[in-house]
Amino acid sequence: MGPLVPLQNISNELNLLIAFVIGLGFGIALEQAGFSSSRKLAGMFYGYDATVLKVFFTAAMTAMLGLIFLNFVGLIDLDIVYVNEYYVYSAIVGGIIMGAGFIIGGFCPGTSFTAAAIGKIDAMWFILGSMIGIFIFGETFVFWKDLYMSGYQGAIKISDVIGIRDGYFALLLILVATLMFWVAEMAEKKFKREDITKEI
Amino acid sequence: MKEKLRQPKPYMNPYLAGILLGLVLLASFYLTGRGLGASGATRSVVIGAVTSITPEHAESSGYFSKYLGDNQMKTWLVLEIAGVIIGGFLSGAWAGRLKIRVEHSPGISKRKRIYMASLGGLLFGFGSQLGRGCTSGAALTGMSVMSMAGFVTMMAIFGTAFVLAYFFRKNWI
Amino acid sequence: MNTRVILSIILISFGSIAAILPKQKTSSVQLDADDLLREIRLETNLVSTDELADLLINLDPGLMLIDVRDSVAYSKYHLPGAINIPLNQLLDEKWMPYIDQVSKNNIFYSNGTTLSSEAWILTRQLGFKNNYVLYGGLNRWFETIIKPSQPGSMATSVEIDRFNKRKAASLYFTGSSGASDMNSAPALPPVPRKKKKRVAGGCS
Amino acid sequence: MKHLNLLILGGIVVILSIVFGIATIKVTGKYRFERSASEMLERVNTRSQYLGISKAKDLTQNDTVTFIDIRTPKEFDGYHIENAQNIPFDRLLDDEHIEFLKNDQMKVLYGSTSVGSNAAWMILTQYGYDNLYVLDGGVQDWISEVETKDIFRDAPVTDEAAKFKFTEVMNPETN
Repeated sequence: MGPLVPLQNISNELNLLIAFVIGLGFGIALEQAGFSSSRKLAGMFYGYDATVLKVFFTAAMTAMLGLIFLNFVGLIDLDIVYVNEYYVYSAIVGGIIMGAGFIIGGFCPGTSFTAAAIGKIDAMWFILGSMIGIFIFGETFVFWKDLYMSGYQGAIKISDVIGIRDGYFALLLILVATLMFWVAEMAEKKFKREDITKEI
Repeated sequence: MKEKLRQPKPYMNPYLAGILLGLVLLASFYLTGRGLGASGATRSVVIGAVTSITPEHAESSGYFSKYLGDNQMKTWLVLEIAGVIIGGFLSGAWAGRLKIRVEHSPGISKRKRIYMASLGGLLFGFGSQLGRGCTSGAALTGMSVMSMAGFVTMMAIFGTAFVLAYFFRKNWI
Repeated sequence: MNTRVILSIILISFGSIAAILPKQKTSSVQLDADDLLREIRLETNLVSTDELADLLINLDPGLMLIDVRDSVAYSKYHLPGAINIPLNQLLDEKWMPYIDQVSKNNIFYSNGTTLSSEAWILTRQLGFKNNYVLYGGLNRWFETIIKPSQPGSMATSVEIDRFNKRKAASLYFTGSSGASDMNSAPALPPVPRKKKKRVAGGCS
Repeated sequence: MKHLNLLILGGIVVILSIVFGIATIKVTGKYRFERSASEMLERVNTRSQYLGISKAKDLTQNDTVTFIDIRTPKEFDGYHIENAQNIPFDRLLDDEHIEFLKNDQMKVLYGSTSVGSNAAWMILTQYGYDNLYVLDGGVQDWISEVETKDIFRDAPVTDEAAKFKFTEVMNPETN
């Protein structure tokens, strides 16, 4: 009966080993998908390569459906699985700053580690930059403290907010994603950039 | 023939890579009950450094003191990111993409690319602490458990990136 | 038929199945019948009157006595420091933080062992931890601690030693100090903080 | 196209794992309780499951009623109520007894004390069985009441009856 670590009280060392193995899978999946190239990542915002959109939403849907089926057959207890806590203002403002960081830097933390692993020096600078950014946040925390803590809504789910069942939301997301995939593939043809896609 | 060998293998089909990533995420939920993460690991490294250099300062600062408990380098996310680095390296080696270089669009110089990358990193580091997670921690993990926080963070990240894309097009295309 | 179309077909079919699936309320914490049967047979939940006497004399901070009899019997007499949760109110919302917590060791007691073991079975089946039963209840508490019976002349040193301990305990509990705080119902202790069941995670 | 069959292979693996999940859950979920804890609490509060020794005495002649002794076979051979059936406590959920426990015959559980049989009654009733009763008092009370003195008490021998006047005993003056 999952999740195993909290329920079968697995030792901390084994939990850290699991973290490492999951990290391996995460790294391989990211690198194989091409996320180790910032130009491929940026392709989504300029149309010529919508890999980010395809991989991101397929992964989210696979995991979501997986959780629903595992829950249905009673192999996982969703009351224990972590759901991010929703702080309205800090999620939005944080997301905006991260969005800017994404388009300027070309990476996100996970992909920057993968890119650095295969020798991308700009990714290493990105990691260094993110460390400085975290340090600055820590130092100036007193200014953002109330923004950081305000608008607490608890770990609410989208299906609760909209008021539909989890299964319905999954289907809704799949339909929306299928539409987005189709549009993305159209955009890839329209904004074709042979010179870039050939190189990366 | 040697030239053929040098040619790096093509990237995996994005949908298949998405399913692979989804299954890794699902395995993480089933085994540990928590999703993936990345910015948390960077924070642990920063805190580990701050506490080792100036322990008193770490206690005094409001934000870092929250995480002072256990040894920061032996936390779940740091081990996970160690796995990501080695996994990325293995996959890069297998596909022949290992090469020390600065990847930048022909339109800009290496130096400018490195400035941009560090600035982007700085913004991302700062934003990930404020938003309590990055694209993998908050957005991807959040979306798969249908959390509102994940959905809003993802919309904010991709939305802002799309909006600002026009202003930074010189860096990419 | 490129991969996008195939993938969409697979996802939509799984998605439509997922849409009709009922959300399984699998509270993994609840015990099944065979787990409960095994735990009862092991009798690890029974606390003897001697053990309770030691705990009370040493003022064990982790101890929480819960009287499951009705409030009338409780007001007439209850063990020192015991709070009253009548059995019929056991699963009320207001008592949840007391019977579903991990900071204290609860000992259910009643006149005998029947009511207290019923309370224990119900809480254990819901997966609550740290609950125990006073074996023999107040009847046995009185037979052994308050009015210990003189061991026979052939008694072994162990029995004599135990009798003396019980005699001392009896003085402790029935002495003037013991009797006075007996009937003053103790103020309800602070609500123990319930451990958050959800796993910590994410990057926060 | 190479990736295509990989994708199909992945799909098959996912379907297989779900089927496997359903198969395992059918086996592991076998002992899940049917009745909720609050439902059980209401039943317990009625105390309707208890059967006094006097009423039980008459039922021993009635063959539509079966007594179930939950003690160990050794204790059962030592002494047991006539034509009682022996199902030791940890064998109660075994498959061989499912049919017997399911039939709508009236069944009375008893053990060395009423605590054990009461626990058995709670588990079996919450698990889904019905018309089960608990002999109030254990084998000792049965022997002393029925076998030797041959008198039939009406008042139940429940171990919840207070044997002491707790309040008087506590006051130092009367000690």
